[in-house]
Amino acid sequence: MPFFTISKTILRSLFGRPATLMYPAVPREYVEGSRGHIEIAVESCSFCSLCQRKCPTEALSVDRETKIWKIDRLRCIACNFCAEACPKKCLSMATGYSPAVTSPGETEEHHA
Amino acid sequence: MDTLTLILYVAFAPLLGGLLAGVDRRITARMQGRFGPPILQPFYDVVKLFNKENLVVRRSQTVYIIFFLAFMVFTGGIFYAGEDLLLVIFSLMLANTFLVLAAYKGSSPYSAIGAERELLQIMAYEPMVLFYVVGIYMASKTFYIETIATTQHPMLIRFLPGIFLGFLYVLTIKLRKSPFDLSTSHHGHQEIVKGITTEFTGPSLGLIEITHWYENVLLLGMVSLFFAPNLWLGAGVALAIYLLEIFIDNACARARWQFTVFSSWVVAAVLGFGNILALTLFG
Amino acid sequence: MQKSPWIIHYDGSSCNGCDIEVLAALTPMYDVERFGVINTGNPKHADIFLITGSVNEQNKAVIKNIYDQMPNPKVVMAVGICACTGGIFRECYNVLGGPDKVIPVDLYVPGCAARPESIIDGVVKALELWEGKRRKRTGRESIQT
Amino acid sequence: MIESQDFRETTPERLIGEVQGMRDAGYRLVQIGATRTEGFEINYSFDRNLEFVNFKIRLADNTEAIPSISGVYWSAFLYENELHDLFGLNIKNIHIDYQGHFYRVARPAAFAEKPPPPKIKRAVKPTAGTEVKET
Amino acid sequence: MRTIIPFGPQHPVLPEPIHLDLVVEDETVVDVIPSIGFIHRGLEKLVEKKDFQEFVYVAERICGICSFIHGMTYCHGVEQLMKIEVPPRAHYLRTVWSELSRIHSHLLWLGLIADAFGFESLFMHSWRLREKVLDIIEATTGGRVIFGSCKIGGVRRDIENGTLREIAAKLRDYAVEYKDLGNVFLNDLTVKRRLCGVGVLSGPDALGLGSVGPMLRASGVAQDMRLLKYAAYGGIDFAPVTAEEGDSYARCAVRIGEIFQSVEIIRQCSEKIPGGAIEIKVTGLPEGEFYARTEQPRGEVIYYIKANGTKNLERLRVRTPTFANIPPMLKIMTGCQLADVPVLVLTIDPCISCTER
Repeated sequence: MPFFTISKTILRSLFGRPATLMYPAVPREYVEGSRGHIEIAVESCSFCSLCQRKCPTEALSVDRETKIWKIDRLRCIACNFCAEACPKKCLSMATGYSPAVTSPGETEEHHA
Repeated sequence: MDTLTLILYVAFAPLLGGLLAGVDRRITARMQGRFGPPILQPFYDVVKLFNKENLVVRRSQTVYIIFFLAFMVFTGGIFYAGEDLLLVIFSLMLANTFLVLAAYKGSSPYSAIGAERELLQIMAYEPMVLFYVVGIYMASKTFYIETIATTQHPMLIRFLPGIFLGFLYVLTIKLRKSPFDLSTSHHGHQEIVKGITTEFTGPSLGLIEITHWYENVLLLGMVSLFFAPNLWLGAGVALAIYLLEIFIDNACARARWQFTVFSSWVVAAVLGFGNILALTLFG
Repeated sequence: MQKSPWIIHYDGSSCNGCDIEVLAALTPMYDVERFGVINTGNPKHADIFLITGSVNEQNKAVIKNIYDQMPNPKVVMAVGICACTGGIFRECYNVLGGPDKVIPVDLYVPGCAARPESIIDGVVKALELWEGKRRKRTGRESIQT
Repeated sequence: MIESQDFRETTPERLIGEVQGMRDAGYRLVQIGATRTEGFEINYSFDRNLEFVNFKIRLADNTEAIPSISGVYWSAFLYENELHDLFGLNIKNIHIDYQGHFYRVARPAAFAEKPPPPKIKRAVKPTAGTEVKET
Repeated sequence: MRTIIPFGPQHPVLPEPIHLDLVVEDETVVDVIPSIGFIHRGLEKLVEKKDFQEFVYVAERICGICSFIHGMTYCHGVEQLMKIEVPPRAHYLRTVWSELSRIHSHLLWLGLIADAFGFESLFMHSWRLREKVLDIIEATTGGRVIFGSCKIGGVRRDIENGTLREIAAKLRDYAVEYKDLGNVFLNDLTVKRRLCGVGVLSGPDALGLGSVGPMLRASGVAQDMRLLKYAAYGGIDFAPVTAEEGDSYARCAVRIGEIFQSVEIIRQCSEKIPGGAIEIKVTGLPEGEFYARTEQPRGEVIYYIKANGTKNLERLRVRTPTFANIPPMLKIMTGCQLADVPVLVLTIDPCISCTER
């Protein structure tokens, strides 16, 4: 029938369960390996600043003197390039994005 | 049918209309595989709109919108008070004209085209609406709604099946449902943005929304008239028809204006006029 | 609590990733209409201005224009890294930076591309900001009258 | 499989004739693109059933007049306006000439600028960006 | 009455800013004047600042819909210049991801075109199905729209053979739903009224105007860059999907056909994929010039890469399918109905961020 060809689909949807995941009432379970945000195990960091040089968006800054590793979350594109480059393997990609903020330019600091 | 129903209509039609809109949005969402908004969402929307700034292009816009609302309430009022059906039809048309005028005042190309399309829609459904009045008169021998609704006689639908179906066809236009949501639509993705309502903000838009609730309740009342004097059955059928319209809305692409106008006229000619012809010949 | 955020979405100069995620947030899996969100596409009806991508020479005026057409109170939400800081295109010669170079931005949602979950969180947060602005506005009006 | 790369040299004077020949032979215009070298290079690419042909014009600078091929391939007007706006190339008689309003850019003819010398930051990169971890 | 209607750059039907000035007589469009540049970033010039390996990240972000194929084409071009032999397994993985992105892109397009002709529920259902493909993509690459799984010399992530077969089986199940959806697009009368005979482009016209991809194939020209046998397409058995009518309906039919074709290609890949490494070490620097051509969901994409033996490329030029499809779009829009404008704009499957780069 050339009319209402979508009937089957919409009626099945009407009486079935909606496909909605109900986030945020139901927290999202991310699949393993989903690229969300970079985490650092700062105690094993050698502050070699290789990650800083590899970062395509200059989101990272490493200070060898003061032993501070900084990230600007509003710059990070979660490309995983730093984690791949890290010689100490102290950077890792975690699932889930960092939350929304109301003011830009705040960096997150990690002290050794 | 008296002043009581009039008061009930003026007071409760927005509530019923808003609730219907809420149910509509929920069912639509479910048909689309979504969870959908709360049933009371239309009310939240309107409350929000009244909290917004009213940006107007010309001040007369708001005046026209107030007239639109006032005439719609008047139209519904005389319908539910059981007055003259002819008056209902013509003042309904007048109310819609005010909306068109308000949109023309918006002086943006989108609202101008929206207004133009609204006029085309009026042109499309008006013949069928006129047949509706004539048919009801021929079957009941009166224009007075109160008499039609309360006198004991066989149900009108037995004489007017063609007009009933034809009226359903144009009801899709009046309820602004797909495939005939040309001038504006509830799902805003349209080539003319929001069409006729593009240039209204905040409170004005809220008034338009409330007017549509009044209008929808009036239209469903007109459907239930086919089942007079069994008005409870009529109300039930009207609700079922509303559900059917939601289904149609979700199962069709938007038509072009040519198809809307010509198909409505063909429907009016075949079903409406045919029905009247049959009544004249065999009635 | 505000329950009816209508959004308008404008694609600054994003790569499309965030745009389709904004649209995806409207579709069955994420369904932001649960919170009353409608994607109006009409600045005059909108409460939340959702910008993806950075600002360049040509769309600067467009963004300003849309912002000016929105009735108060309104909230501006920058979605995605490009809209927050210019992202990977920051160094491009035609990119000025995030939309905060042109209009005041209230909320920054990170992600490349921003996930629908982030966008939902952002909208929920934007609602609180909107409510604050509404209170401030009605407060100001009552002082004036 | 490596696709064959067929580059042919031509000059602004011979261009229209060559392009007309391609059109007559049933080729499709694939793209027109320019490169900033010491001077400028313009590439005209054509395709016929995956057979890929390029014509290259070398110019000393971007003031030299080049005839538009939009009379032969109507769709060339997009590419030619782009070349004008981004490279400042002087293309004559474009079918639909935007007069430099095709792209509104922060810096006119930015692509005509010579690339800056590599930044210091990149120069000190330990392995010059060629190190790839084995998995 | 002649009026000029500004269509875009902000418009509800199009998520992207394209600006058209429509000269309208009542409801008929008599002339169309496009203006572009709303997304122009000038990213081709970034090659001067980013080294050629890092640039993969930029290439992927030229467009968020065909992201993977952009990255892959860039890698393909550089690899050809540097004469790098990419391991066959990496080629197969690239093919799988290309086809997954084709499925998701075509489902996205089906949703958008449904939205353009006012069929909201069809839009929702198309995107519901698309989410399932995105889940597969996220599970295998870690990203929903920006895959980030391609690199020069191979790929970043492996998919186990078992997982690949599971994906193929899953897609076969989804194909049943795609069929239901395709049935609505191809057989529903209200939809057909909006698509049949709208925006007709003949085969010779399509070639003459330089159109590419489904736009060209819908006019009866069987041209598909995958026949160039890049990545693993040499080992895959497939033929371009074509249609004869050249109208919007034909373009819709071609894209629906390609969804099933992609499902089939992924099945073949899951059976034929060889073992071995997924990347090789890249040494040296690129030199020379090369045109890399691949088939995106929207058609042929061209990467012109010119390198001079330094870390930074001398020139990168990207000619995207939408750019090539704009002239035919202008052609078919002249004389159309105002109501058909969104449909016609969408039938070329516009991707403006690709176009303007």
